[in-house]
Amino acid sequence: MNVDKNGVTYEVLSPWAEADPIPYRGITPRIDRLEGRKIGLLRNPKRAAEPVLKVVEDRLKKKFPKASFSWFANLKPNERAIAQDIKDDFEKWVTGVDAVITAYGD
Amino acid sequence: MEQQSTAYEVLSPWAKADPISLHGLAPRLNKVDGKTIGLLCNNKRAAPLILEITEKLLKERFPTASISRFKSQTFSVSALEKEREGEFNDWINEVDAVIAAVGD
Amino acid sequence: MYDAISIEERNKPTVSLVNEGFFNDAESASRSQGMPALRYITTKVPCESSIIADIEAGVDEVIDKIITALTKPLTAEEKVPKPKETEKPQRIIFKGTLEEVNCFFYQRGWTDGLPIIPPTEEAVKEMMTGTDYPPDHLLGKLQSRNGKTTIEKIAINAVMAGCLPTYMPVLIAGTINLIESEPGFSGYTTFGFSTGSWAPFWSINGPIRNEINVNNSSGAFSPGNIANATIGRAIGLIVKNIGGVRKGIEDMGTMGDPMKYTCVISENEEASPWEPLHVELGYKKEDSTITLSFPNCYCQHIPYSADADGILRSIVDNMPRGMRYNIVITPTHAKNLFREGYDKAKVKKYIAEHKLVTTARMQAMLVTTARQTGKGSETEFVQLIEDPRFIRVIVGGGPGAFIAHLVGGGATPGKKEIQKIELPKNWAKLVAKYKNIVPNYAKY
Amino acid sequence: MYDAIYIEDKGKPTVTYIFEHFYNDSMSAASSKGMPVIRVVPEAIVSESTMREYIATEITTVFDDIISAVTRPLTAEEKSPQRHEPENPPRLVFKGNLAEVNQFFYRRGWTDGLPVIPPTEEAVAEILTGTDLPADHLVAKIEPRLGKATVETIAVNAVMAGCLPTYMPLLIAGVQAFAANPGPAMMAVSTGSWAPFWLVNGIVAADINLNCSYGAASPGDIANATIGRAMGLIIKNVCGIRKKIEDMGVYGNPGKYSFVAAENEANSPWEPLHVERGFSKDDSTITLTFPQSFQQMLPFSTDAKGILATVVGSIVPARFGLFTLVLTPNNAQSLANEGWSKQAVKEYIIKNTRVHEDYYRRLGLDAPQASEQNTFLAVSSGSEIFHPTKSGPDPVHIYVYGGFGSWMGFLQGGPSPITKKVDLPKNWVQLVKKFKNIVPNYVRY
Repeated sequence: MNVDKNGVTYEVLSPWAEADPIPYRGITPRIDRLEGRKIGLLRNPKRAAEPVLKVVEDRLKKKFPKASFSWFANLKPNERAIAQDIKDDFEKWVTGVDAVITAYGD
Repeated sequence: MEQQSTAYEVLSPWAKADPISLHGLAPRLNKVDGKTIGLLCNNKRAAPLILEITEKLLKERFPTASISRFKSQTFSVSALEKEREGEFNDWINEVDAVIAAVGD
Repeated sequence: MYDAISIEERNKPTVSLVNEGFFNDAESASRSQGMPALRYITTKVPCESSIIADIEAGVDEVIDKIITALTKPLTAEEKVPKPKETEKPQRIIFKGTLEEVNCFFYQRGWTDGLPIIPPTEEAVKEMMTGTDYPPDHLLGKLQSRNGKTTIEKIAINAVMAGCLPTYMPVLIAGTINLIESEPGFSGYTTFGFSTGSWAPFWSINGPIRNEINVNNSSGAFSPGNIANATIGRAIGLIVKNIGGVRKGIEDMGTMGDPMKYTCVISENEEASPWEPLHVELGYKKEDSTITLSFPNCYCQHIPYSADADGILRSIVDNMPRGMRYNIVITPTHAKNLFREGYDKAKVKKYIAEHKLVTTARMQAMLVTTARQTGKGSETEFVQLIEDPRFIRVIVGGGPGAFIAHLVGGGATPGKKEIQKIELPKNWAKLVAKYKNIVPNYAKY
Repeated sequence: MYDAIYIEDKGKPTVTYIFEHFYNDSMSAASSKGMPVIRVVPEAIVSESTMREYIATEITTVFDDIISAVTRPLTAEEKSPQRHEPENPPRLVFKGNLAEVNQFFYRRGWTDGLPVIPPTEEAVAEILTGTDLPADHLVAKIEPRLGKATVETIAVNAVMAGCLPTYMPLLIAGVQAFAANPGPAMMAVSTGSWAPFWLVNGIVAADINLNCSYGAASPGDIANATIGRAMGLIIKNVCGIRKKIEDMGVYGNPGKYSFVAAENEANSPWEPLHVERGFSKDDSTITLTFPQSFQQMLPFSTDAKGILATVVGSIVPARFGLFTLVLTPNNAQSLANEGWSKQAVKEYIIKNTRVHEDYYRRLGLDAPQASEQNTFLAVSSGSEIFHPTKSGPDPVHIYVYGGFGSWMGFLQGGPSPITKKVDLPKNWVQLVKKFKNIVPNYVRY
């Protein structure tokens, strides 16, 4: 135990709060190829999100001519799509695609 | 647990300042009538209005007093307008007393 | 990352593109949502970029990685991540001299860089005299890490900040305000983290203002008053150590903002000709309350003249753009407005109706989706502020001509924005004990 | 008060109208010039008031006092005033535990309300390892109190603020900047709540881990947090500028806690500020300005056109004084990629930010010579908002700092910047090594 020249030492409590451990989940299996698949493009409201995904779509179309694309926009920042009135559309959209690319354009 | 037996002996953060020579005020006037009263105005917005009203009241109350104005373009003539120091001194010589408005 | 997680949960593979500066943020977000293996790719596309060449270059660099992220089979760890190690939080965390405690806490990332008072058992016990709640009382969980917000953790952070025990009721109410803040783009869950360097601004109303000496006069926002200085600081530490929002990791404020040290004022209710803010928001005059908003601009200006026309026109001309507005005006200005027949609602209405912007200059983030303007024109004007209730008017400040604006986020009418401050039973005694701790300035 | 004292010294009786709330401020100013007995008449005319009838009523109320102040004979004290402060204040002022020291200092009006580290002999000796100058070396005397900023007094305030020894060279240069001309002290006492903003250039920034990137001006970095704070304490305890006594800021300014950033030189496409201001790239410097307002905006678009249109379209003319545009490295790079130099951006802003011809007349700031002679109001009388003058030749500045985002910052107000070179001690390399690893380590959760 260290004591400074003034003979003062402090035993201190932690300010860092406890947090319940969240159960970790794995991610879902990947698709084997993009060719012939339907790729979802999900954008948030930040300005760069849409142009970034447009470039991605353009490049992927060139590489995989038989892939198709489907867009979805969640325009409320930091609010889950499933927590808004667009929930049903979102669920339907997710069911209809094979994989999703999101851009946060942050 | 703080062990309070010993304590911190601490230095003062409050700087020393050299004693400056203290000045008394200039002698006052025995009357206002017949004197030249200087009105000193800086460039804050309310100052001209304050002095305009002061001048009106002075003229009503002391009809034989005369008024001389000096307008500073900054907040403080002596601190910032070195180039007008001569003009300012001449003005001070002309007047018998000064009413200043800083209109802060 | 939330939508990507929703999609993974629906058994569709995702990959997310984020700006390279957000690596820590993305990782922290996916871990806190329980999906640490979420695949994301960092790009060099600058934030908010609108330059197509930059965007193309940024995407071309990572296009192969995007394809790989959607097709490369999962590793064992990605399928079943190792369960998160259960934190074994120690209550007593360190023992050392004042310098060692300060250094240890700073290196753990638990301070704001300024000295702290060591939160010893003794000091925390004294702080706990400011509340009737037991130490383990749980107020809720604070984003982003869902930290358990116990009264003791609030007290520990309050000791560190240099608070007096009489601030505990204010800190508890302020923390509840954060916990219950609207999710999304109007509350803490955005403004605590975003690139915009938004700072919590706390305005205090009711009798507690004077009982704990919260400055509402000259220099209220300046250093020099222990209540204004330490209440905002303590909540800043609570956001960091209970919410887990750390600079450059979760708090992605680009430029930073000194308002995050502390930004606290009380309303000068005695000198105001109007009903105080908390009464306007439905509380009783004798209630004490704390109201929250998230400005990222702090601007001051003088009025064109001291009458209503000069005050209001200068406010309209000088207010910066934001989503929500706080205007602090001196009792003198308020009285001049009042004399000319302006109540607070009329002041707000005037400002909202006169603050116009061309549709071309209206930015998407400044409006709700209903008024999303897209391209717009340079000649068509719209109101910048769609609802006068987005403006808060607070009466405060000392003698002098200036008008102050705190603009950004906040003022969420009809949603959580204000919290009543509950006082402990022995309040009068506590106030008597700490009330006379005030600065006494020597003459020179 | 300075003019009134000057006139009294020339032998003419003087009286000054003072807004009642500025009484303490005026008397502190008068004491500091050696005339604590100056006669003032407090009135209730609110600062910058334009209401004629109201002013007339107030002046009539106090007019008898005005006449009396120039005619009433002097008292003995007024003829020959006595001193308030002891000439030799003690060096060691107190002994107590941490809570007692903090409360004693706060009650003396020596702190900002936040906890201080007790400035013991031991702690002060350690911080003095950060400079080669002797403890009693006088760096400057600073207005209004003409307090002596010795190296030791700077060190005492630095300990209180929580500084590391490696910050001493910057603090000494900061004091030199503050004392360089009367401007900073005038800003620090003004109703406008102007906050000192400190920009650091050169190698010293990286050596002491001064943040130039994400959240540079936010809490969280010991260097940014404590350097500005120590300067704030020095302004209080050396200059003697205390809230509501001398500092008459109407609302105050959170920037007065600490507002410090390093320029993000590594990611800026342009020459750093200190090179622009005539220093060598190898020098380290500290630059002081006094913004009153800090506004953040996203540009309309992130190309040169959008960035410049946002600046020109959003500058608020009534927040007069210096304008400093803060750009993130990305925004600066966008401008540079399209061929814009820093100078060209500054000239574009000066040329294109305009108001109606009668704007400044309406504000009562129409005297053209006002801006020529004024050291800190770089405003003009015409339609140009920024009007280079003899004393303010460079009314627009550009700083590059912040993370990789698109937010822009407007720092508005105050006189021309003051830049001072930072002199490093001989053992700098060892010192840096000793303190460099004091950085936050954030756990993953």
